[in-house]
Amino acid sequence: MSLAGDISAGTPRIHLSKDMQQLIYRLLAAGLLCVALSVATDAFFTTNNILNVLRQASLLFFLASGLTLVILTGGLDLSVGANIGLSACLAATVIKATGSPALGTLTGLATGCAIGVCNGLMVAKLRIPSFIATYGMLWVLHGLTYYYMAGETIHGFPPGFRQIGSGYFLGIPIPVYLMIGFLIAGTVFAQRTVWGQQIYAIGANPVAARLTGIPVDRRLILVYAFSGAMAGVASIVFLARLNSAEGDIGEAMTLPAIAAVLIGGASLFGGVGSVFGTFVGALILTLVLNGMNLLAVNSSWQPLVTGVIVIFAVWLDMIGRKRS
Amino acid sequence: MATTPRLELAAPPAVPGTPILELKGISKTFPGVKALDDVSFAVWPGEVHMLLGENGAGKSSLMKVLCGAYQADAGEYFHNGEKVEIRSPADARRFGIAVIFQEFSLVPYLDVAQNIFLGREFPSRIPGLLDRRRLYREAQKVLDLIGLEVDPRTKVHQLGVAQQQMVEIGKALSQDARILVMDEPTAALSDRETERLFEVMRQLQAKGVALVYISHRMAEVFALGDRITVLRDGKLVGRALPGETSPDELVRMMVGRNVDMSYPRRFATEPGEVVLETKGLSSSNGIRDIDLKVRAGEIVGLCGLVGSGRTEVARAIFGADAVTAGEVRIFGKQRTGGPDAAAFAGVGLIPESRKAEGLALIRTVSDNLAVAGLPKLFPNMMFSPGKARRSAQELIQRLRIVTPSPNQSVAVLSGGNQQKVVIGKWLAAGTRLFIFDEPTRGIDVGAKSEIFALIDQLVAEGAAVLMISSEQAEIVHVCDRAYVMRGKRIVGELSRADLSEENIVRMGMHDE
Amino acid sequence: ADETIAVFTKNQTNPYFQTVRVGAEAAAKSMGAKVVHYIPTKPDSIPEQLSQIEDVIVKKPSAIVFVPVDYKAMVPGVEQINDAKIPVVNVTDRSAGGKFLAFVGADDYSLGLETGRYLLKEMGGKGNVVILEGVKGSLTNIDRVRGFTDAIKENKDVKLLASQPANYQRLQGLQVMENLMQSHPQIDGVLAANDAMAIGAIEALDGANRKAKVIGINGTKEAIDAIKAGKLLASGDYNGFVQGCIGTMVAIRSLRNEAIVSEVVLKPTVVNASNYQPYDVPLEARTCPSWTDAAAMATKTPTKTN
Amino acid sequence: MSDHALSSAPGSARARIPSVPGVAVALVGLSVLFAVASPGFLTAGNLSNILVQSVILLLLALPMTLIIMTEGLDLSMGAVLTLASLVLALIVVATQSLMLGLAGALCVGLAFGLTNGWLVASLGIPPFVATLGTLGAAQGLALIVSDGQSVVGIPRFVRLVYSGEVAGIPNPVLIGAGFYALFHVLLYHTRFGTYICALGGNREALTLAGVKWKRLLISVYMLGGAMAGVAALLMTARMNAGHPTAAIGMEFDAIAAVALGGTSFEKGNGWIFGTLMGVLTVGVLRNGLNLMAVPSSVQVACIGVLVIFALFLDGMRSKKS
Ligand SMILES: Nc1ncnc2c1ncn2[C@@H]1O[C@H](COP(=O)(O)OP(=O)(O)OP(=O)(O)O)[C@@H](O)[C@H]1O
Ligand SMILES: Nc1ncnc2c1ncn2[C@@H]1O[C@H](COP(=O)(O)OP(=O)(O)OP(=O)(O)O)[C@@H](O)[C@H]1O
Ligand SMILES: O[C@@H]1[C@@H](O)[C@H](O)OC[C@H]1O
Ligand SMILES: [Mg+2]
Ligand SMILES: [Mg+2]
Repeated sequence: MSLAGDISAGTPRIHLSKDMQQLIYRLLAAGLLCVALSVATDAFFTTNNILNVLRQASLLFFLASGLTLVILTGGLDLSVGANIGLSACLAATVIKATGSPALGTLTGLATGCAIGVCNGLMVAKLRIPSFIATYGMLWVLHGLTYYYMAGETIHGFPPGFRQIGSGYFLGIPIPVYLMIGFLIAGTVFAQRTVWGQQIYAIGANPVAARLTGIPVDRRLILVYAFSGAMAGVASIVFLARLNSAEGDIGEAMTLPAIAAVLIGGASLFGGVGSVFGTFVGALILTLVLNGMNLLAVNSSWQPLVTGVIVIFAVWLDMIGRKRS
Repeated sequence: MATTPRLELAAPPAVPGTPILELKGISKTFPGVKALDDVSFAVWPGEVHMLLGENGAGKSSLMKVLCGAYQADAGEYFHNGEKVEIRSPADARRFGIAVIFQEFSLVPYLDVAQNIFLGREFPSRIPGLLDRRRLYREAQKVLDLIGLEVDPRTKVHQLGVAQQQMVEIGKALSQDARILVMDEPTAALSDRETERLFEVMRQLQAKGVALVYISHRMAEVFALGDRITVLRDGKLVGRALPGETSPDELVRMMVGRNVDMSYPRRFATEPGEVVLETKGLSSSNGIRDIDLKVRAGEIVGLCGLVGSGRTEVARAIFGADAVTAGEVRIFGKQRTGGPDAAAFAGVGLIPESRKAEGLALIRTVSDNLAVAGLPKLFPNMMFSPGKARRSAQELIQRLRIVTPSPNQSVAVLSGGNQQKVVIGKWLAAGTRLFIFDEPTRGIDVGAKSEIFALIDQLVAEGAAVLMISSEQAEIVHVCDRAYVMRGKRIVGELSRADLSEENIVRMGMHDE
Repeated sequence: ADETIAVFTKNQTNPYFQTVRVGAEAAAKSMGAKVVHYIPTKPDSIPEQLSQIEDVIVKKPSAIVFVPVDYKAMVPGVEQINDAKIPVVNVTDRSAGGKFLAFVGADDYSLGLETGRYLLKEMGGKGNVVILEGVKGSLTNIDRVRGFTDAIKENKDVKLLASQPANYQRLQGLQVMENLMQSHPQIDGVLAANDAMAIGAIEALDGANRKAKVIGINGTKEAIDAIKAGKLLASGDYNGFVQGCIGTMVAIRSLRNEAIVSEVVLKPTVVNASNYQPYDVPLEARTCPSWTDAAAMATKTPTKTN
Repeated sequence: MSDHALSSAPGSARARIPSVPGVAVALVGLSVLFAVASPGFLTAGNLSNILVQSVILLLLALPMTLIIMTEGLDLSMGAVLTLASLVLALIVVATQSLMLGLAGALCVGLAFGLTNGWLVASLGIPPFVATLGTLGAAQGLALIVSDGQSVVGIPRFVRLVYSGEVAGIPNPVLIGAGFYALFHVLLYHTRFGTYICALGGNREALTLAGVKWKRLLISVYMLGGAMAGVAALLMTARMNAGHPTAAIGMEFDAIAAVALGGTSFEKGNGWIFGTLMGVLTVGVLRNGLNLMAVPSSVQVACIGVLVIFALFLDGMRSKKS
């Protein structure tokens, strides 16, 4: 803490924007975890394990990055996990039926995106609170998926396709490249485009945004579509990584994805947060799990430890924010 | 500041004994701003003490310190000459201090009565429960006192700005305060409510209540004030008695220079092309059959009483409310779609409620100033914070917005400076038709004349302006013509020659 | 005849219960009865299954085939069924209370034990192993893991490196395995409490170019494919299809006053490269055992018939 | 989670259009539908079924309404219920005393409520994150105290709490009705209720009115915890056991019921009767679909459609005004 404090207090010429200062505290939380783990086990700080952590974080990040934009507008998308399930199952079916991973990938992305558009329309046009619209969507998607899959799984995909999930390039897992790509794209989109600025403005005050001439409805549909599409991306990487599709494939990821966004400093009330923050949030959650496995923490204790660390990470961040 | 004429600080006007409340040496610093710098202030029973100053001078801050909402960094309190501590609003209440805050402190989903008595609920005979009958009875009394005709069971979010302001007033009055602070209470009110409020103030005064009154309306200062204190940049710059000073002198004290309050402008001799035209416009919000025209180079006023439907006209033109009949033409083209389409066509709306409708409070000054002009500033859709900040910086200078930096959160700006930000954001958007809904609400005299100069400049450059104001004097001073509304319709038009306060009132009140 | 049999299973996500349901349908179809399924919308939800029991009692089906989502917590529900005088057969998880016509199942402990023993034998009785646990708190998990650990205890030269939860989930199986490989450079065997986690673990091993023998549980289609491909060593199965068949047959036969059995505990089958063929058939194409065969599997018969 | 109620600026929400809230339409509509479509539906036994089945959810949804009104959320409720139920079961098994067991469950609930409230009010941690953390903690503790196993051997008399009746009315219904009345009074007839509305609507106003809102906010979360403790009693009695996953995820059902009932996540705008209707709507839907033997996957989709539909009606209404 004192380190970051010194940077902002002692060297006034380096002007750090508020967002940057907050990011530093968030990174610090992640850093602390890393230091603690390095001390606790030799297995942690190895190239292999770092890549391993990054690859695991990537799946969570795909989901959470789209969700970040939704949360920036003051909304929530509870359907992302269920979206992965349906998108993955349909993509898998198409790959199996046509033998074309490209068509399958397209199906997964299109399904994810279409679900997102439906969410967006419900929120923007029908004025259904996003929590409810996407919670309802979650159930609808589960129903469709369960009905479609009838308790079966689809597995076994072409090796070329599987590279997306399990391949390496220059010794670094492909999903990590994808993650970095989306991290940059997402950050540029949110911070450096007119649409991104408008999304922040909508989250900060939707009424004012509308009266300022921002096409609020279209932007809302855009962010939900984006969130859906990112679930589609996640579903494809899932498929490629797991070599198998089943109905409840992404179910366990919705809450962690939301948690990653919030640990990353976003506010559910909108207007605050960043894609990079979300990346750090996803990293923190993944590190906790990784650490517990490395240290072989008794399974009964794992939820407890996770809960406490999540709270602690956010609390550290709060202190940082108060200081800056 | 040596050039500034200063009133004699050392010789305060004759006082009627011990002040009921006295603050000495108050200082208060916010990050980047010294809001109050060694300010002393006293108020005596039965007087109306006017507190004046530019936007951001520290008036509201001083009052918040006075009522315990802010903790002063330094300073002392004396109540009836006795040294006391005021650390919280609860402490202040014990000394009989009540405040009408500039920013509303109402709870939207509680009703009028619950808001008035928030924190002072009446217990019923059954322990733990509330006496609701008494609540509504007492609330009705308060409403009668202030002349607000609404059901005390109405949730306040359903009220308009003016009515909310009246509830806020009722809330403070109901506390039977010995010291009542009123921070720009009339900013949102029309003449009728204002008259009523003044009447109540006179009654309170007669009962020996000490009133502190903050206003940017010079007329009120001289009509009501018994004593005047002026702040500038967080410092006490002068004290005066209304009988011994003049508006010009006060303004000089407040802003440190001469300000021309006559808002001189060259009225449009030959109007340009028709920028806005409505024909038989009716909207989902109740206005009917509105026909009006605004040409380039013109400032057209829209006046009438509160509730006459002016805001609705503005919203319908801007596409914020659905048009149910008739049409709106901008530069001859029929406008369809929502506010985004209107903005694209070159229309800008400066809404009446800056906090709720005008600003993203959690964002910075720079963000807020850029937001309307984004597509214009960044035609290739890529945003550059540097460019946005430079553009903001320019606007900050042009509008003389008081803020430590463009990166300051707009929430902590003074009310007047916030209003300037709302206006400023449309300047970056290349707007050709400006619709101002109460543009000078809560703005200091200096800023007011600047804003009028700005509006004048805008029309001189060929923009068209439709201006709503409850201050008829303003309409009369600056408008080329005006429409008068009553009961959601336009009931008449006044040419420059006929434009007078009497005519506005006569048309607007006609059959009441 | 037009008997309606209400079949209760735990969830619609685990392929195992699909095999039970298809078995029940096959039996009912061949005997001319009708099946209606009741599955909690939220997987394994205790309150929801209790509610479904209450709702079903209103409709009075002829008989019930019942897989409790929890063998202890569902006892009050079973008692309600008993009070409503609806005959009920217990399938898969043995209920801790209530009156049943019969129990048809296998037990998770011996399933874990047998499958675990098979793995350890294939490993030559020595080496390092890890366990991937299912959902903590679920009965199947407790018993399977107990079976695994007992099997490990029988082999002094086998070292249990870690036992970590992956919640019966494929992705978690994969990620937990990846993490475990970081701290354990040598892992020779993986005991996964279900197939999904086992297959996740195989993906993790493949990804890291490491080799280990892996076993799962449930004998799902995917597991069979993996066995065929030589990636999965074995999967323990306790024949959900047959359980569904026999359970339903018992229910219908009792309604028709035909002879029934009161307990069938199937021997767990360790499906491996040498015996997978009967499992490599689509569910719909399988047929129920004849009653004679079924009766031959009985471990208990009723002392007195109704 | 703003509702994007773009037209609700203070100056524009004028007329109050009296119309029936979506949840009421859904509740009545579904009831009529099932009454016609399924003969068993309108029997006294079945209606009592629906009420009894709805009670545990109601006990969570009531305090959840208040918590949401403060612009908060409690994701830990289901896990706290589960933990409290286990603790209750363990104590009852050990001491044979229901009162001690209940006291234990309430203590667990209050302790978690206090923690949640403290994290949210004093440390300023966003409620979603704070209660997500305590959700993990409660879940972990539930596994630890039970070692992942059901706790059984609970004396029969505990079951009576759930299965017994007074004057022909099932105990759970009486308990549910009692707590509903309590919350109604609490929200509309006490200071506490007024302040809850203000906590979400304008905290600043409370401070200026001299009310210490932090303590208040903490007590709202403690109320949530305590109700989870009460619900734990019914849950334990219903299962005659404690189970480490018994009520996992139930908080989402409660939140959905509250939202279905028309309470919004902003500005302290809540409606306790709406919550009751929301809970019953879900109960009627599940019961009716079961009676009609609708396949589980279709049931799942129906729940989604219903939730959307009810709020869609509300959205239409607010759009018109
Ligand atoms: N909570 C706060 N945090 C930071 N700065 C503040 C805060 N409140 C006020 N300020 C700053 O203190 C200065 C004085 O503000 P104040 O609101 O007292 O002005 P004012 O005289 O009431 O102006 P106006 O006439 O516009 O209402 C301003 O520069 C303002 O930006
Ligand atoms: N007869 C009335 N008496 C008091 N208040 C009224 C009356 N009619 C309307 N109001 C309220 O006054 C507020 C402002 O009215 P409205 O916006 O319709 O008219 P306006 O001419 O734009 O007024 P303003 O001067 O506030 O801009 C509204 O909230 C409305 O509910
Ligand atoms: O995975 C299944 C488990 O959940 C169930 O309880 O028993 C059969 C198993 O195969
Ligand atoms: Mg002020
Ligand atoms: Mg108006």
